[in-house]
Amino acid sequence: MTPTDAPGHDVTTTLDFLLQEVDGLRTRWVAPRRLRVDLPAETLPALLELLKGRAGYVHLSAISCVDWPDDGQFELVYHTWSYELNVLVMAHIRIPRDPGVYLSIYDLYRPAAFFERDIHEMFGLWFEGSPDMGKFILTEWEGPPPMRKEFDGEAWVMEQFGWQEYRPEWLTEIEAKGGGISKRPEQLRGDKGEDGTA
Amino acid sequence: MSFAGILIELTLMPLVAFTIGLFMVLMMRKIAAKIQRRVGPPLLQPLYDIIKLYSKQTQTSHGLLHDIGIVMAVGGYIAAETMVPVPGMHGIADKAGLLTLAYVTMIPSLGLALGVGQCANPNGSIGISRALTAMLAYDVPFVIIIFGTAWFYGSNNLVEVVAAQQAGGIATWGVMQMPILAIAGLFSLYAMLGKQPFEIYVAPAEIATGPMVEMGGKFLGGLFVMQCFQLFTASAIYVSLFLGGGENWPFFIAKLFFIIAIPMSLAFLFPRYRTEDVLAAVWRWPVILGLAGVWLVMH
Amino acid sequence: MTDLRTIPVVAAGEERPSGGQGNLLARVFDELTAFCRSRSLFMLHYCTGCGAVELPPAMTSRFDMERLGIQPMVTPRQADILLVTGYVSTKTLKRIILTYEQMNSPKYVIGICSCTVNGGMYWQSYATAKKLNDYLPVDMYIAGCMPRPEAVISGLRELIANIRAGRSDYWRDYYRRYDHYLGNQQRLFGENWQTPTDVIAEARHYGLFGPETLGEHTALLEQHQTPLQPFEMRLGLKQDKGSSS
Amino acid sequence: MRPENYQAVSHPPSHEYEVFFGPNHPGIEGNYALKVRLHGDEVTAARADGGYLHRGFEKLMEGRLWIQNIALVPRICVPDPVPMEVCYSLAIEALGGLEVPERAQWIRVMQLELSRIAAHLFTFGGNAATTGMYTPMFWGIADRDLILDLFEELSGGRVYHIYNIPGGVRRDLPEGYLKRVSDTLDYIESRLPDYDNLMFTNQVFVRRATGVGIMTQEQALDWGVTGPNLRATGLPFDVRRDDPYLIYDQLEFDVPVEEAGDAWARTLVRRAELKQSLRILRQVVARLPEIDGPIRAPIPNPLAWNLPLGDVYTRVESSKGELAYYVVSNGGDKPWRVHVRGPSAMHAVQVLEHLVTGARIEDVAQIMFSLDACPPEVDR
Repeated sequence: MTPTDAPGHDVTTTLDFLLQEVDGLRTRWVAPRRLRVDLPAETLPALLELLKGRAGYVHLSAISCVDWPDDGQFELVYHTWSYELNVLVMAHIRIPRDPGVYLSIYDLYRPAAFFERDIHEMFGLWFEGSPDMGKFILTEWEGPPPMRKEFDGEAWVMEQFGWQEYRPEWLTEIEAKGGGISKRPEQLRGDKGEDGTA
Repeated sequence: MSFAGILIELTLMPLVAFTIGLFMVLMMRKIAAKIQRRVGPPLLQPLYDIIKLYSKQTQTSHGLLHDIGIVMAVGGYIAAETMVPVPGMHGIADKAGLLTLAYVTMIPSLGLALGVGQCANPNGSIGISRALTAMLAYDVPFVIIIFGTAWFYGSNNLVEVVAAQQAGGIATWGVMQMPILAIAGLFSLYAMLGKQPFEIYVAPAEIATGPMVEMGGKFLGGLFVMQCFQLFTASAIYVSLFLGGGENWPFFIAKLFFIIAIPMSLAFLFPRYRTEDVLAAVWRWPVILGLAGVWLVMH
Repeated sequence: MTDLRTIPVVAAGEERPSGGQGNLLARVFDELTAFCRSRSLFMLHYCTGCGAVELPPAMTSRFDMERLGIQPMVTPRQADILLVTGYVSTKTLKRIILTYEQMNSPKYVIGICSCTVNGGMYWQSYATAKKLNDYLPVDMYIAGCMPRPEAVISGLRELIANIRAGRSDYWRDYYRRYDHYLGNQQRLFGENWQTPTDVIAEARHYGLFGPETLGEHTALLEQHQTPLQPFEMRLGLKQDKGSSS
Repeated sequence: MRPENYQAVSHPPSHEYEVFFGPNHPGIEGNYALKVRLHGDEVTAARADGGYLHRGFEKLMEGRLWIQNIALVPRICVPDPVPMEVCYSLAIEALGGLEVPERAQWIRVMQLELSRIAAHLFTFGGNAATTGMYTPMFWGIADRDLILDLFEELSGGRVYHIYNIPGGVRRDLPEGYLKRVSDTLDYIESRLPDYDNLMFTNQVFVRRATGVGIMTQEQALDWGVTGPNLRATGLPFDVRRDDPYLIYDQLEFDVPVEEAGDAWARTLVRRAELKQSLRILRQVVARLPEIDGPIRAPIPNPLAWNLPLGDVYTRVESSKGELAYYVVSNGGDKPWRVHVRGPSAMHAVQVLEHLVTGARIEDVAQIMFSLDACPPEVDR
């Protein structure tokens, strides 16, 4: 393997030529080494298999999940990297937010197990065929999947926790003279409905 | 010697040994600090630690054997230490032979095994099995060395061994007459102290300090006391066997600290071995050297 | 809202249990133990948060805490100080409480970093507990994000001075007001929360029982308290073994 | 006093037993746990248990302004925070179409490499301490402190220096700073023989590290391992060289490789990388005075800064491996989504479980530290 500089004409054409084999793709070079692919959810396994088998895309860098509640969709982004072509392919798919089920790609990429479990914990998506969908990070968490947009973390915190009192004498004196903070944090928080009293 | 005299000696000797042991611990920590480019603990730090541990207000015991185990561990070394003659005091050294001494030095490990066994902590169990393995390792050369010296001096009695060495000044010291055995003995002493690379049974990063894992308060204090006695006893045995014992206190103490300083200076430069490597290391060179030394002694 | 200063530590008029007023020997003994306690502090090796990254510099060659008689210890049974270094996530907080209860008294808790005081920069976070002194009696806070090794050491020096003067008795508070602490713990962890250590029995045994040791929360605890069981292991048996296919 | 219920602890008769490695076990790196099932000395099954350091960063970032998040990101990896700042800044710059001035890029590279040296020194100490050799830890952390002093002079913070901000760096180098950097490099270079004598040629340590936690190149690729751990299996991949960012393509450095894939190879790779970082820093120190110009691209009012709609995936090479940020903007003043791909997320969970299984208990800590796992990156 040799270090490649900015992908030359051949790498781009190789990839573009290769990706013609999968239907329904929209490809766009967003940066010299970043190829963005938008595709329907059902063709993703075929694309990844093609990339892994024919273009050396053995490295799954990450799976990112983005919540789009207005569209009622989750966007899943599969970032894969080829050690031979040195181009990152980002495959974007959209799946409906409800029921939020998708296929696992664990049989293609083992790192997927971690990311899929993570997305399951944080967003509540279910991946069919992922080896371990148990809790890992949020073992002590019983609330809704926290990364969903409808979960308001701050309101939850206000409900759950109290705050330390800190108002030393000097601050009281300053405030008596009209200085200090004009609006105290708990008043700001109180505006949101909860005042967080322990 | 009268009964009262022995009683006084048996009281005094542990006190002296404990005091010297405290300073040996301090020296060990100071050597570590020097190597690691630090200042190190203050003068009485080992004593503060022990008093603090004994003054803990809640104590967690795991049962009768746990309590007894610590007593055995400390008591074993105290008993061993009274069998080693120091200047002016013989304790029960002339009544107990070298072989008894070798047996008695095993008691602490066995006591710890009893005590730790009841803690039901797997780390402690692994630790104690390692400690017993280490004991098995260093006892083989230790027994060979004891055999060799006893053969050479024709006596199983440490008092006589010491007297024979002191008869002709440095030339009659064991280290001059049996240099190979002395080297093997140093190895054995190093392994007995259980410092790196032989520190297999405390191993914090592996088994969370092994036998000490469930020890807190007075139990840990007991172990700290045990360490003081262990350092003293091990070096006193070595000094009595090879460095002419104690003619007088200043010389004796200088020898004791010198002997302990050797392994301590090396310990902080090494990681620890694996268990089987300890066996391989201790059963190879010290045993070969020891056997060679015994052969030389016998011919 | 709780103010740190309003938390009663030793109730007024209460005699210190170790006190041997009048008897000279007992007083000397008390002084000696207080001195030794202050000069020998074993701190638990538990890096609970990012502040822990400033502890190795404080311990090692440059700042060398062993000068003050402070050294790291491995297990809670051996340790005197529990350094809570930074934010405590709910999951960590459970372990911290288990650890704290396993330590032998006198024991001291130091909250390092702003996050232990009031949530710090993670005040919005659903995952971290905000006020450490709701769940454990905290002897001292060292604020900062993160406090420098000098700050940690000066905080520890102050703790040493407090112990020497007999002012750091907050661990008794955990026994005396166990109901309060248990209540806060239950509020966060759910009503089925229990620890393997029986704090109430310990309080009885060592004469640390106070009027607020028992209460509604401990009553709740007694309803569901079960004997200690070996921890359940959820090993990844579903995963296939190492070799790649 | 006996612990309550102590008699109730009973294990079924079995040759197997379970041990918790962590979270306050000294053999664990940071606040993390590993449950292992042992048969004698041998680990028959292992399961990583994370989440102790979970703060919900990704959620927090969604609630804060673009510029506010720069204070959050370094907290994601405590021993090596600079790559976090740089990676996040790169993402924002790509989204906002900002051109970072060249001088700022060079200063960033200097920060990155200093941070890498600091992190590697930290790892050496931890790695040696797992085998009971504490002296490298004492030395390494004290030497690392000198680098922290440099950071402090530049940014005011020893560990978290919110110094790289979107558009460039916060302020220019103080007078004589490069001289002090150069002196520190000289000092660290002069210390390397000491570390070699103490640790890298120490036969006991070599014996402890050789053959521990072996990972073949196929396995490493299969498990998605990156960074020094991948290079220790013989694949010379480095984001700095193969997917260059900042001005790394103008610098000369090698990508050190080892073939064996065990703990010893990983340690050697880190040692060689430390030397390469010194080499890079020498070049930066030599070139920086020639490069004049602004240190920051002009950015709009950061409190009302709406980045255009879009998403970007930026990667940098941290001391642990490939660090990546996936940042999505919906055109607002706050990120819509930030996904942090910590390098340790791979080798601290699955790989660790796999490597530990079949190892012996004395090697568990060694494996974890030689992988250089950073738990907060996993938990976020």
